[in-house]
Amino acid sequence: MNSLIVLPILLPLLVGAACVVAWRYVAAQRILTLAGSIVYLAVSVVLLERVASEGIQAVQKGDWIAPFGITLVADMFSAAMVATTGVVTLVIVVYSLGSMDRPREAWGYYPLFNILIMGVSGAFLTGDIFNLFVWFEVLLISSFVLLALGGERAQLEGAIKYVTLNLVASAFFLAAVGILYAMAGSLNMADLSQRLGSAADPGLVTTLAVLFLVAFGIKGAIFPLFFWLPASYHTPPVAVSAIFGGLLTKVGVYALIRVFTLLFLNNVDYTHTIILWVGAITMVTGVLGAVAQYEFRRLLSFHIVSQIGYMVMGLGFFTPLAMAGTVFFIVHNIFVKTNLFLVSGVSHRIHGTYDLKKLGGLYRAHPWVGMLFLLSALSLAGVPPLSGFFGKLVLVKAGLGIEQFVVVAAALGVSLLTLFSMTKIWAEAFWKPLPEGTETHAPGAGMGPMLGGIVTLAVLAVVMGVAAGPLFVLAQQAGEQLTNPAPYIEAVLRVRGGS
Amino acid sequence: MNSLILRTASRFLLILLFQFSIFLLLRGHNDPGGGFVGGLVLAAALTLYAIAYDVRSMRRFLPCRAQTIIAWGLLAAAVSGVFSMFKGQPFMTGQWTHVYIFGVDLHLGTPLLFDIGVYLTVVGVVLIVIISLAEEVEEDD
Amino acid sequence: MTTLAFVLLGVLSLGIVLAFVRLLRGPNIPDRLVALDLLTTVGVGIAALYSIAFDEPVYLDVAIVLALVAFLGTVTFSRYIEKWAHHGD
Amino acid sequence: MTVLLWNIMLALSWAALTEEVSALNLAVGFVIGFVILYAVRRLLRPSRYFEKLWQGVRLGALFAWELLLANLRIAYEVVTPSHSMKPGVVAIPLDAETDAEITLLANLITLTPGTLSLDVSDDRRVLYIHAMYVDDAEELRRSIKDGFEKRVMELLR
Amino acid sequence: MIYAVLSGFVLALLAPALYRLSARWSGVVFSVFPAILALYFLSHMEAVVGGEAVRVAWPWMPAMGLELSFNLDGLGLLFALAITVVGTLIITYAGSYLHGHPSLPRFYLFILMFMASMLGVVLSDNLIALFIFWELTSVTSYFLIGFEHDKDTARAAALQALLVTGTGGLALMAGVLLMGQIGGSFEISALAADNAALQGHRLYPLVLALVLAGAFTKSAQVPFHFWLPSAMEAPTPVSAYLHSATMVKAGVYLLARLSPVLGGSDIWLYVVTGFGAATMLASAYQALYQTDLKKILAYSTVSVLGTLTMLIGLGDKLAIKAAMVFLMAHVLYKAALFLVAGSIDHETGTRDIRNLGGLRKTMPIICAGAAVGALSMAGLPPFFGFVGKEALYEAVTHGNLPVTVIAVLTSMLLFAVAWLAGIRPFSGAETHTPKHAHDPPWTMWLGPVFLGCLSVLFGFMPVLPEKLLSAAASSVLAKEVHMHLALWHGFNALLVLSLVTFALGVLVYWQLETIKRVTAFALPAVHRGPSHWYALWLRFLNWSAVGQTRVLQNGYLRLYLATIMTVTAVLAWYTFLTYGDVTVVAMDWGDIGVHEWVVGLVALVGAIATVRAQTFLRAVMALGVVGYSVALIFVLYGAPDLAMTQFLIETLSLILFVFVFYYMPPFKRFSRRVVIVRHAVIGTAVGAFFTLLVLVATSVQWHPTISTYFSENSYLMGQGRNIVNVILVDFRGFDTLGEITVLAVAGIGVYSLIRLRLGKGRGS
Amino acid sequence: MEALLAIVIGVLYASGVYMLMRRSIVKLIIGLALLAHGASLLVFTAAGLTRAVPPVIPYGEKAVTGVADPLPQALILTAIVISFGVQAFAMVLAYRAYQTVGTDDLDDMKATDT
Amino acid sequence: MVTDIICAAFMIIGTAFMFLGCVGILRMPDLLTRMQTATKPPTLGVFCLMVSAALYFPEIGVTIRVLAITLFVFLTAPVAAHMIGRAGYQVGVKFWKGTVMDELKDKYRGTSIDS
Ligand code: NA
Ligand code: NA
Repeated sequence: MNSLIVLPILLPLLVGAACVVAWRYVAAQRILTLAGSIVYLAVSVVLLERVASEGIQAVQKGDWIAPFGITLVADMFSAAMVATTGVVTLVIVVYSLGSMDRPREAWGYYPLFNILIMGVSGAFLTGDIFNLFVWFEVLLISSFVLLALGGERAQLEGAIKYVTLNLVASAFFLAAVGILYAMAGSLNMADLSQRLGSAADPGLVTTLAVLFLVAFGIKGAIFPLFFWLPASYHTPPVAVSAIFGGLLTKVGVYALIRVFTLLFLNNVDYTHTIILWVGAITMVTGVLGAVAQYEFRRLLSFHIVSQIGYMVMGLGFFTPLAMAGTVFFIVHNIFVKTNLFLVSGVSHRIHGTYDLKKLGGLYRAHPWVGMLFLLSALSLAGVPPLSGFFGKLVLVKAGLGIEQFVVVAAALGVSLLTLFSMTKIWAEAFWKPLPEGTETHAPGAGMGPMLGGIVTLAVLAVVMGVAAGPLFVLAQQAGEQLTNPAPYIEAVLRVRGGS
Repeated sequence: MNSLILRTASRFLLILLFQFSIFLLLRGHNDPGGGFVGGLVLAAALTLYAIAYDVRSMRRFLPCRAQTIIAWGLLAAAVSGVFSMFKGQPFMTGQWTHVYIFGVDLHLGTPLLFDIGVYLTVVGVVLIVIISLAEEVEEDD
Repeated sequence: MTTLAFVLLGVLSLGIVLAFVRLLRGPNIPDRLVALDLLTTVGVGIAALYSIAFDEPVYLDVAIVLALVAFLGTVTFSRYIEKWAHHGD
Repeated sequence: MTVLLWNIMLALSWAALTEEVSALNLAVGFVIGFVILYAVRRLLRPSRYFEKLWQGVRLGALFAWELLLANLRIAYEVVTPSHSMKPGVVAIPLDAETDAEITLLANLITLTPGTLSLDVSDDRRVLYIHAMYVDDAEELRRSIKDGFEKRVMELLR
Repeated sequence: MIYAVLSGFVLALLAPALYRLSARWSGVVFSVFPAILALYFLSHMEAVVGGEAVRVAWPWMPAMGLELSFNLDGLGLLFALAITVVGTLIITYAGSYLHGHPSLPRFYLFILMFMASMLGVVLSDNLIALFIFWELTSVTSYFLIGFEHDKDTARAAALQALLVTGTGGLALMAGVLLMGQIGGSFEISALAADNAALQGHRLYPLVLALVLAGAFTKSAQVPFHFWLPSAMEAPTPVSAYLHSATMVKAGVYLLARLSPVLGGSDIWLYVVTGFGAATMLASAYQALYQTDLKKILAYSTVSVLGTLTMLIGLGDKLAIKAAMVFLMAHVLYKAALFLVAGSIDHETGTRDIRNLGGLRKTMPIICAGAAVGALSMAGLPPFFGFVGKEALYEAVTHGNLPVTVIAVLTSMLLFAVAWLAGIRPFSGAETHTPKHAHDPPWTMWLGPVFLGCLSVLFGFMPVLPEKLLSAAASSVLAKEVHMHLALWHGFNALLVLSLVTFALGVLVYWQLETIKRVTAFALPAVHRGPSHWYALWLRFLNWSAVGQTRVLQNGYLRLYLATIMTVTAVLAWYTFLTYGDVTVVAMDWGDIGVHEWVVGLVALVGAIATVRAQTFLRAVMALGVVGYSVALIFVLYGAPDLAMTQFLIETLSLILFVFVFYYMPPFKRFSRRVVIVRHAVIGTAVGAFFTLLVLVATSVQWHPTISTYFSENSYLMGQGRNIVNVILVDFRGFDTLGEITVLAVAGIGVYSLIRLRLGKGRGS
Repeated sequence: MEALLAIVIGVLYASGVYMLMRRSIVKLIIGLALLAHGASLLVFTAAGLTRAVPPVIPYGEKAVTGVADPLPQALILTAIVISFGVQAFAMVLAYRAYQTVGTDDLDDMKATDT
Repeated sequence: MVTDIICAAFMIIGTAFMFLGCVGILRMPDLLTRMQTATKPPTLGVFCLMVSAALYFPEIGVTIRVLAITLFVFLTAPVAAHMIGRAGYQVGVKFWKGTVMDELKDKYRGTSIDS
């Protein structure tokens, strides 16, 4: 059992290191990475199954009892995130095989990618607040490099903003952890949950909560801290954009949810109200940003912000139903957002541009690409019976349940504008006749793997809709766990390592 | 434009500091030191050498590419934690053993392997950074 | 002995202030560099006094490292100041 | 060099025997060991160890003396309000040839307060030093050549 | 029944493949499917008419109350038949109309999907399921309206329809969820059975408003009606299907379906009736001004939708009966007329009535179909439209006078409109048209003729649909009703009213231009208004989006930072001052030794010197001083490992600084003084907060720290004396593993970033 | 001493934040370095200071009390090394950006936003 | 007892030399004279303090470390001084007005840098 929780972290590390050893042999790196991501997916699915059937799993790294050692915990939320990561990773690896350019492959793309996944998994699985910081740094530095790899001007300019603002967030995060330790004397999150619950000065806990909110808020790209995201996400190669846009931003949201469901519960009226309204404003500003864009990936990038607002809003509602909806929404969004970026890569492959004004005619020439795009785009906009609808449905229901009408109205308005901008992409890139002067390339080799990845995720958007019932049962489990920390704490603090 | 005095001194210092770094690495578990500090000292010594001579001369000391050192360091650190998993214990549970070589009782454990991994990684990283940058600058000399 | 070490620690601290003033005043980069070098050397001395004052020899290890880095830093800066000078030609 | 090792071994044995491992006791052990080794030097293979060690000690003594003297002079310079110094850069022709010789010489010069090795000429024939009291440049050159340089070359050749 | 609905989706997905097998006769082939469905629904007729509802359910998302539950009652059956029968005709028609169109396979895909969705809407008993199908109709109609997507206008119309119905859809979603939440179930039958809880709830007005927003946008009620005429960009089969029999009727269906749940209240009465009445009159009036055949039909459709809405709003037995009859009549004639319009367009190349005339000679069969449709629409006996109109008059005269007046005026206008659309192109002299017209193939006249026959048949024998319509009305009224329909009611007030209507209608048609001139002043209000608002709204949306983005995402990193830091400072300070407790802070200045003062102050002055440094090297040196001071602080407080690491790292950082910035230009002073002051203030606010936080943290310790454990077990269990190192490599070795990974990646990153240059190379 | 260090930390954060907001990319990196110093000093100070007793178990003993808290030290060590790596990368990034864009003025690096 | 006195004496002398260096760097008029005062007395100071530490801790480990530090400092301090001096000279740092001669002038022509 205990190896199961470690593997999602260890496996990418080993594969990544092996790829560095095989620095000159790109083919070997490809095979290693592909094999690694297949195993990762298998492990993550088994883990999810285990958590679903046996409840929260925890393992003490190094066999040091909690709260002294570092605990790895897989509750439903974590396990779902890891499984999602598994799927997306495999898809992106396959897609990369077809789309990544040779120089980047030869200069460390695969090792970096693996380490990125390692960091993401670590962040999802750790039960220790400082360890979370470390995994954040792991995924950040890998993302820095992936973002800048290639050194094109736009990449560098975007990367500077991305790096700077994320490092600021890290400095805040570290400070917050330091203060937390100083006052509460522990780093284990389950332990901290108990300690903060009985803290002598709840006001100080609230202050600390706000500091965490800012730190994770920057990393998660909420209003008004999101600037780095739209500035950078559209600059690297599309596979990188996809993993960033799909997966990476959600880690910040994950952390936000984790600490605000486990640690900072002593002044929910204040903290979660801020979160709620910030979520609402985030989704509105994000979607308005998207409306203003005429570049495929920029538009998608702004939508990331908007949908993060949705997730944060769910946290702000903070009911079991809302949390279940949030989890469902996050998983859905990872698949769908990743896929939209992947589709943008196909259109780029064909017409050499991401500019919607220069694109066109894709529907007539490549109807299947059009259909695949639609599945994801409509799902993103929350059109039934695709995955996005159900996330939206649950969140809206949760919001109505606690009569947050204004926020719900904003959420619904945002989903309309999302639909609006998705149809903009559709109308411009797919429906509109190809403008004069835009060149067309033969898609060439590599289109197979690219489409393979896209089909997988598009099918998942449908499957998540059709099978929303059973999947939502899992999400509900996650929602219950997130709104009632007792089982989490028990799983962490009671469990001794060993098997 | 290089200084004869500096060169001569740095040759001597390299040997001295290499030894010192290993000393720091090995005793780190019981006294201040350890993989980080040891690795940084060696890296500093090599950096000094690179400054006194040039990067190309410094690279002659490396058995392989710097990134390979990094990779082996990472692997060593990661693998040190895997042993316990074969015994059914959680990842990174310390395994200790006594080894008798030439009548000396060596107390060896996976944390030491881990520290060696750290040491190698630190050395590799500092070197790769220095090499990249120094060559970039030397290009223009 | 400890008391003496404490007193001398105070004296060296004052020395640090003096060197620091030079570091701030310059006027040239090499002047500042000398001050920085001196600061680290005084740091080595402080480490020695500190280990006596607190009966804790581990600080001597810190002294070695400090001596090493002081040298490394000074050498690097000097080299680049020279390079700078020649680059300007 | 074997003899040096022997000497160190003897010093350590001394420390072990007396059950006191301290700097002072080790120094005592070293001296005692030296005496013993000197006494039995015929049993050993021919070695310049004793000569070299002697030269080393002499160089050390010279250096220590110069060091103390010059430090005091500088102390005087620093604590008195006026500057009585006459600084200048002086070129010193070198007889020392190897890297080690030149470096050791230059370092010794630098360590001695009042003089500072600035640079070695590209052909390694001249050492430029900065001195705080250049009353007479020739005198300075001579004192260095007869002092440190001679001793260094003795020791290293 | 689940299969009946869902098979449409499966078939839709297979359509492109099936198309290849059928090519030439694809329309006929695909029409078999709705025909079979129509037969299937007909087979349930007896049971349904007998008062049994057929019900099946499949749990989709039970936790959310979402079940795929289908309930076939009278209302459902009426609509299902309309959908499938008209669908059969439309698909047959489209096969010829769009013959050779490159996107024809996808047309089948979307139209079949649309049909299935529509069936889902009218058969679902579960509100969420209904909503899902509802949304699907909006989305599929987007693709159908934008079918000719090479045209800008088609894309714009598709978007307009989607946005308007989508907005309503979202309102409906909220309404549906609230209904379920308040009513405790999402099953309409369950809600209808106990509507008191819902209608008595304080949120009832909100629920109603939300649901009505959905229904009104979908059914194109004023002022949301503008999208429907624009949607005439769609190919004619689409218009015929969506905008006569199906999609736009969904709103009416919803009102009918939910009237047992939400209806009966005063708000319902006034709002629904009011909107309906306004719509019927306003759009009938607008129809007069149209010259495009399809637009005329579109506005008349809107008018009918208004009529139906109005009737449902009235909600009494007569009104509901009238609504059902009128609805059926409309389906029959409007689909026929659209198909006729399509055929004319197809054959002559134009739809402008000003250019059309005398087609009776060249297109006799079409002419016959058109005539029947138009006369039925005009409400003339013996067509079914007359029966419908009679029922309408009967209902409104039992209502109130204003409604009656509006109904008569509307009927009068529609009379003229019917003439305009259905008679005028065939009468008079032949005109010159882009193409020479003749009757289209049978597949294209089958629809109008079949529907015309039904209009005539039902007109003569209204008893035929009587049972079905009774069953439908029963569903709406939630009680058993029986209606008796007859062509001839005897000579009564209603007949007089009809005659007046005809007379006025003839007058209007005769004096059309005069009337248009005289009443033109009212046109902008109803016509330009809403679509103008839509355009304005789009422009505003775009403007605000661009403006907001330009302000927020301005590209200036320092402004981003300033924003973030200001937010941090304000939020943090506000929170602390509101909830925090400053009295916990205990500052002790007495215990600081001289050397400590010095080290601390050197760090402090070093930081300031770094900021104030005029050159790069000075800044780096000052930074080095800060770093060394920090290391010295580590020395002073028992952290030798840390101090060593800090010394080494600091030095290596300085070296890197020097390496990297060797060629960088000298510092420049870019910022103006005011900016500098502003930034200094922001920095100070943030810094002061951290000072405060540290003071608080050092004064407060709620719980003992866990580190005692490390001190106790480091040697015994961790086998090491240096506790920090044991923590690093054992207790928390996982952190270290991550940490060296960060280092490794950074190293590789530097290497790759320096070496790999895919851009244009060095710019400088 | 905590009081003095708290002020030092505040000044470090303040100057770091200030430097981040300069237009010169070099100053930006320096700002990050200051921020990193502030953060590590913060963790160190907040956890409480113990003078001169390093957390090392003396030879011959099995446990120790009254030493400086080892845990924050380990955390800071980790954080220091991490920020070294990250900063090294950030520096090179800045350098490459300067090379590619041709200026160190951040105001000339906003093409990706607008 | 004797050891204690020697130890204290070394400590005082060492500190004095270090402090001397600090005063010197502030007082001396130009770079090279500052270096004369700032690099050498402190080196001697380190030596004295190390001797003092070696006497204070009667452990072989400390002795070895003291030896290492001393060796290291005596090896590196002059090299560092040489490097700074050379750099200063090359970048053309101005000499004190009382400087009597410069025989290195021919090798480099000083380049002034922005400091
Ligand atoms: Na505290
Ligand atoms: Na660590």
